[in-house]
Amino acid sequence: MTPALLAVHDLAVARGGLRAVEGLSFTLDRGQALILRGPNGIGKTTLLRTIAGLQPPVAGRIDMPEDCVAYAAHADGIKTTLTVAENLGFWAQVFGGGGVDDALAAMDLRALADRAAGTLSAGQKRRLGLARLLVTGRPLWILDEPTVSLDQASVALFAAAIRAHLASGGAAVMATHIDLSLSEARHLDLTRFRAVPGKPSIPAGFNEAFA
Amino acid sequence: MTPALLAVHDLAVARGGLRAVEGLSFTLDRGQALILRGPNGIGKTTLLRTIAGLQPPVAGRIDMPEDCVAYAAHADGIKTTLTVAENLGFWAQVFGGGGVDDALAAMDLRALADRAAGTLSAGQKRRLGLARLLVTGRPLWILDEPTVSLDQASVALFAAAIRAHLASGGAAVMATHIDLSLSEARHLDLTRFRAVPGKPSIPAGFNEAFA
Amino acid sequence: MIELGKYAVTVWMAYGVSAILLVGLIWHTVAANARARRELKKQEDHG
Amino acid sequence: MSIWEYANPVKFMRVSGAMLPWTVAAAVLCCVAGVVWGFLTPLDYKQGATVKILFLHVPAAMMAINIWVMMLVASLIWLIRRHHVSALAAKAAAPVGAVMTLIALATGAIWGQPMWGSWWEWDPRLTSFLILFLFYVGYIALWSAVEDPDSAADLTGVLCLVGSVFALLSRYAVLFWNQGLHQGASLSVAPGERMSAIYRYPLYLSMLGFFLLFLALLLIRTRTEIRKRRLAALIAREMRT
Amino acid sequence: MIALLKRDLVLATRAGGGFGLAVAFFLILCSLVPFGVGPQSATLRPVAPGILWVGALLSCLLSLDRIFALDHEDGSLDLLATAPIPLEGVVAIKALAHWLTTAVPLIIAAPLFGVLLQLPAAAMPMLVASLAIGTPALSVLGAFGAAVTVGLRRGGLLLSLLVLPLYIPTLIFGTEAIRRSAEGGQAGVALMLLAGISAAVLALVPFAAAAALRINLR
Amino acid sequence: MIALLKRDLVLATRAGGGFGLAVAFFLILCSLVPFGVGPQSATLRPVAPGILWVGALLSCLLSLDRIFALDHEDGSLDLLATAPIPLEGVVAIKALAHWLTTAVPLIIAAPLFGVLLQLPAAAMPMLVASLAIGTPALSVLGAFGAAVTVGLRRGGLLLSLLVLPLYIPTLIFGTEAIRRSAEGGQAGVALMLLAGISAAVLALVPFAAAAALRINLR
Ligand code: HEM
Ligand SMILES: Nc1ncnc2c1ncn2[C@@H]1O[C@H](COP(=O)(O)OP(=O)(O)OP(=O)(O)O)[C@@H](O)[C@H]1O
Ligand SMILES: Nc1ncnc2c1ncn2[C@@H]1O[C@H](COP(=O)(O)OP(=O)(O)OP(=O)(O)O)[C@@H](O)[C@H]1O
Ligand SMILES: [Mg+2]
Ligand SMILES: [Mg+2]
Repeated sequence: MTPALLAVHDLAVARGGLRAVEGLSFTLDRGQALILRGPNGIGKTTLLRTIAGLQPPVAGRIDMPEDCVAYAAHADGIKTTLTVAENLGFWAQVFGGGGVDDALAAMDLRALADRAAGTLSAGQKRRLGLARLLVTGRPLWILDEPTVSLDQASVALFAAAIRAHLASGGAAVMATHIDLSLSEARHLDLTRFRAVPGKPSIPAGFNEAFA
Repeated sequence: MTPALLAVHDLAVARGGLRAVEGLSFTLDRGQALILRGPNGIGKTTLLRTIAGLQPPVAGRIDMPEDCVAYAAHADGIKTTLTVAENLGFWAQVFGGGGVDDALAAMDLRALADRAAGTLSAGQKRRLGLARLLVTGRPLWILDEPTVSLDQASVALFAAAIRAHLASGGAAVMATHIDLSLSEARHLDLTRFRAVPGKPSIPAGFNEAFA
Repeated sequence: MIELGKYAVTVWMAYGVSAILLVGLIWHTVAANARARRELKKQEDHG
Repeated sequence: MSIWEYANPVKFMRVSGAMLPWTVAAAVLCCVAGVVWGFLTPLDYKQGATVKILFLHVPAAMMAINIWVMMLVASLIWLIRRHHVSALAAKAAAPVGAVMTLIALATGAIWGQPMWGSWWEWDPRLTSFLILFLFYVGYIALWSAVEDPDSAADLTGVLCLVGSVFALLSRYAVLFWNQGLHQGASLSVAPGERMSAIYRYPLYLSMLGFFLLFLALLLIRTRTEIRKRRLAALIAREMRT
Repeated sequence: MIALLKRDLVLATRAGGGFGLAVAFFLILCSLVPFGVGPQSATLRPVAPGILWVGALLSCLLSLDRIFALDHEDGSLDLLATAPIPLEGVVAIKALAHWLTTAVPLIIAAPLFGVLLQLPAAAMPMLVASLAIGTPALSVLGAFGAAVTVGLRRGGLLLSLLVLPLYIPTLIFGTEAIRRSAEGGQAGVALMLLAGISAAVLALVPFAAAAALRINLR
Repeated sequence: MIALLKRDLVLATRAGGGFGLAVAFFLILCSLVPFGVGPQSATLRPVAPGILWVGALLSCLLSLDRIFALDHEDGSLDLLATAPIPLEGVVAIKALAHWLTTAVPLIIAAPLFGVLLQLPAAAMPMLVASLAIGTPALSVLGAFGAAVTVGLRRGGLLLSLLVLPLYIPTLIFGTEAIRRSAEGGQAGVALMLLAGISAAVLALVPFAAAAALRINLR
């Protein structure tokens, strides 16, 4: 049996020097998707950034193979003066992957390939941001509100891309407020893991050390 | 009978020197809401900016009383170093309105009133951006994807605010991809009005003049 | 009175400027401390 | 009990609260005594009454340098051991150091007027103090510009590290650039070039006074910072619930 | 309008607002020049008026992009354009706020930097006077440049290119006034011309800036 | 890494990328100085090396905030931090790109501006050499400053405040080398020291910059 791609043990993450979510454990195998839910401000973004390795966890452990995450947030890292194809090509080179053409096709961006990215509409930009995931070749996708600004047709494209990724042995963790009709995904509501204020033994930052 | 708050006659709007939408006419009375729909890139944002007076129409007419629109887009005009209350207070003063407290209450921001706006989560920021509409005192709201990043509870707050606004004689035009469950709103699909490429008599800009 | 000779102005100026700077620093330190103590007390009494 | 225990804010408040009255009393005593004694010293045969400036100028100059070193040590402790109070102490020390630098610069400038005939000369000693002042200003500005306290502590710590190296480098660069007019160090251990005892002892006393003054100010300012942090932390926690 | 001025001043004094940084930059510049030029007062003295004005000008320049760019990025400018304030008023207020937060501290600190550069004491009043009269024009012209470049991401360098040529007359008359009074001569004419430029700029340029803003918002 | 370098260079040469603006700023600065200082070659000649170096330094400075801020704003930096390139490598590449797009054009253009400021012909080779040796350190130190201030909105002025004191040793040795060779003396020692600083900075500072970036991304 293959080990889980991502295993989270008793994790606590903090934002602004205060714990947001704590006591969180889950595992994610290849081929699985996990959807994080919870009200505004509970700490979904913070949790995703921690898993992506952009900030250290306050407590607990995150086990996963090295170099396996691809992160996508609101800001898509799109350079407005480069064309759509150049933008994708750059990330493909950085991650040593390829498949720019396939990614363009998957996100229905072929017709826009030679447009400067700055002249795209909000939804078109978002599609470009998601296409980037396809060229990274990374197995674990970390997605923060991926379908913002997308119309129904594009949401369907996105769901198809996720399914293909899962089918090829990938996995995905995403935060979203709307229904993605990804029936195979597990849901995890963070409300249960909201950090309770108190004096912890290891402060998460200044705000906990002095509270 | 009161005249319509907003009357649009045979409007054409352009983006990047090319028409996006043309031949559009509609009227909006007080107490009505209009939801614009259409696939990504059809020209919803462009149309809303034109109605708000931020860019001139290419053809057609927009009739409405002076100083009656309040515009809200993705960028909410929030100053990260001011507190939530200071941000709202500023806009209230600029628009000569008041009601900062009511606006805070309506968007469930009371508890966050003294927080620096930069430390809000994505959804909390969005709520602040919407609260700004309430303090403008303007009758016509122009909203571009207002519910992005909002959780279900906040979407309900937003719908309640819209209903109250309509009930008090206001009106709203908004673009969105998701269902707001505002049953009283009219829907307008822009797909029918997509501009057909061709040589128009009055070019919308350099791109059309030389096409 | 101590005899300062022709450099009286210079010496007094040096002492004066230093005194102003030091008093300013001390005043700021003490005032900020008092304000912080007051505000913290208010907060702690409330909650 | 190890010394690290004092890094706990509650412990620090208790210990510093007990120390504070004694430190303040000693600082006032030594400062006043040193400066008054210095003021009563006889005139120098060459420099006239201006030697009396020595008892402000030299202690301030020494503290200006030593406070930066103290900030460097505190920053290192924060970066390595993550003791929050240590970072706040570095933050609290910076304005004191900046003012000490200003006093050294101001008294020096005033002294230079009769001695060298101008308020300001680009002498290496003076110039490196000006540079030190710039480093203080940059450090303070960075603390106030970064909102998140954890990031601010980390970033200023790194800046202090890099800044120390470059402050030292600038000192040598400036020496290469201009030879200068300023006095050499006459408090050095080498006998013969020592200044006479009438000036030396009051100087020692006012140096001690300035050090104690710094210590007292540091304690008070660190306590202020702790209170401010605690207030912010309580508000932040209240928000979150 | 008052609300806007008040907000801009508050923003400038809050964390990261940049209040006082212009003075700090000016200080650094005035101390860098001797490092480059050499420490002898014989070389420093003749160039001091010029360096001081060029330094004031550059410090002013560096904070120009803040005038509109921040408000453009976070969407405030769109909202202000639909607010019941004329855009010309917005420009004027923002230029005023820039002047208050950047130029005024600079004017106050200038004599100190004059000392560093060995400017003769006789020229100090003229240094302050010429800066006080000339800097309003710098802020307004800067607001114009900022309005023209507001849509561009990080257009700071382009902004400098556009604005610096516009600053040249102010610079020439400003330094001329200081130089003449440093040499014990009459500086009245230069000062009058400086005042004339400032008055004309204050009266006319806000309209051009508002027009540029409207185009950039489209 | 090559891909990153290539992208940065392409971005710099595209519209609004700022390529060439540094030279233009340098040109304007060098032409402003005679307006401020007076056109006589007797006053210009002694200050020429200093003005040239200070000008180069300021032109360099103005484009520093682009190094990371643009990538931070559009989220590229988050993505680069999760990419299979060490962050130290990212810093080094970005400093290199900054040097190639800002300093190299400046070095090539410098003799021209030397003529404008009446620098003796004998000092020209040393001007080019000292700039070529010193500017890499400026770019790397600038990258450090940019990394420290990247989270701050429009931290440009603070960036200058932090970086300029770090530039002082480079500036001193750079101008000292030109001055000595203009006076016909030996400039070897100054040049060696300049090279030493550059080498040490290139070797060590990227680590500090990467640490600062990590803190700011948190
Ligand atoms: C404006 C700037 C000046 C600065 C920043 C400055 C800085 C310093 C420093 C750092 C020291 C301590 C040196 C040591 O103990 O190793 C010192 C000592 C001293 N300074 Fe200055 N100085 C300035 C101007 C002057 C002037 C104008 C004079 C008088 C002409 C002067 C006279 C002295 C004397 C007599 C000492 C004691 C030297 C000794 O015996 O250690 N300084 N100064
Ligand atoms: N810089 C900051 N300083 C202090 N608190 C912050 C900061 N940034 C965010 N927070 C707080 O941290 C909490 C978690 O924020 P986070 O962005 O992770 O929420 P989220 O679940 O992603 O919310 P949303 O659904 O609105 O995007 C929120 O309560 C937010 O207000
Ligand atoms: N600066 C520009 N230059 C050229 N074309 C542009 C520019 N900005 C936008 N466009 C194009 O104009 C069209 C209309 O864009 P607009 O942003 O109005 O679409 P939208 O309906 O709001 O889409 P979305 O739902 O994705 O937000 C799009 O096809 C877009 O690619
Ligand atoms: Mg979020
Ligand atoms: Mg849109």
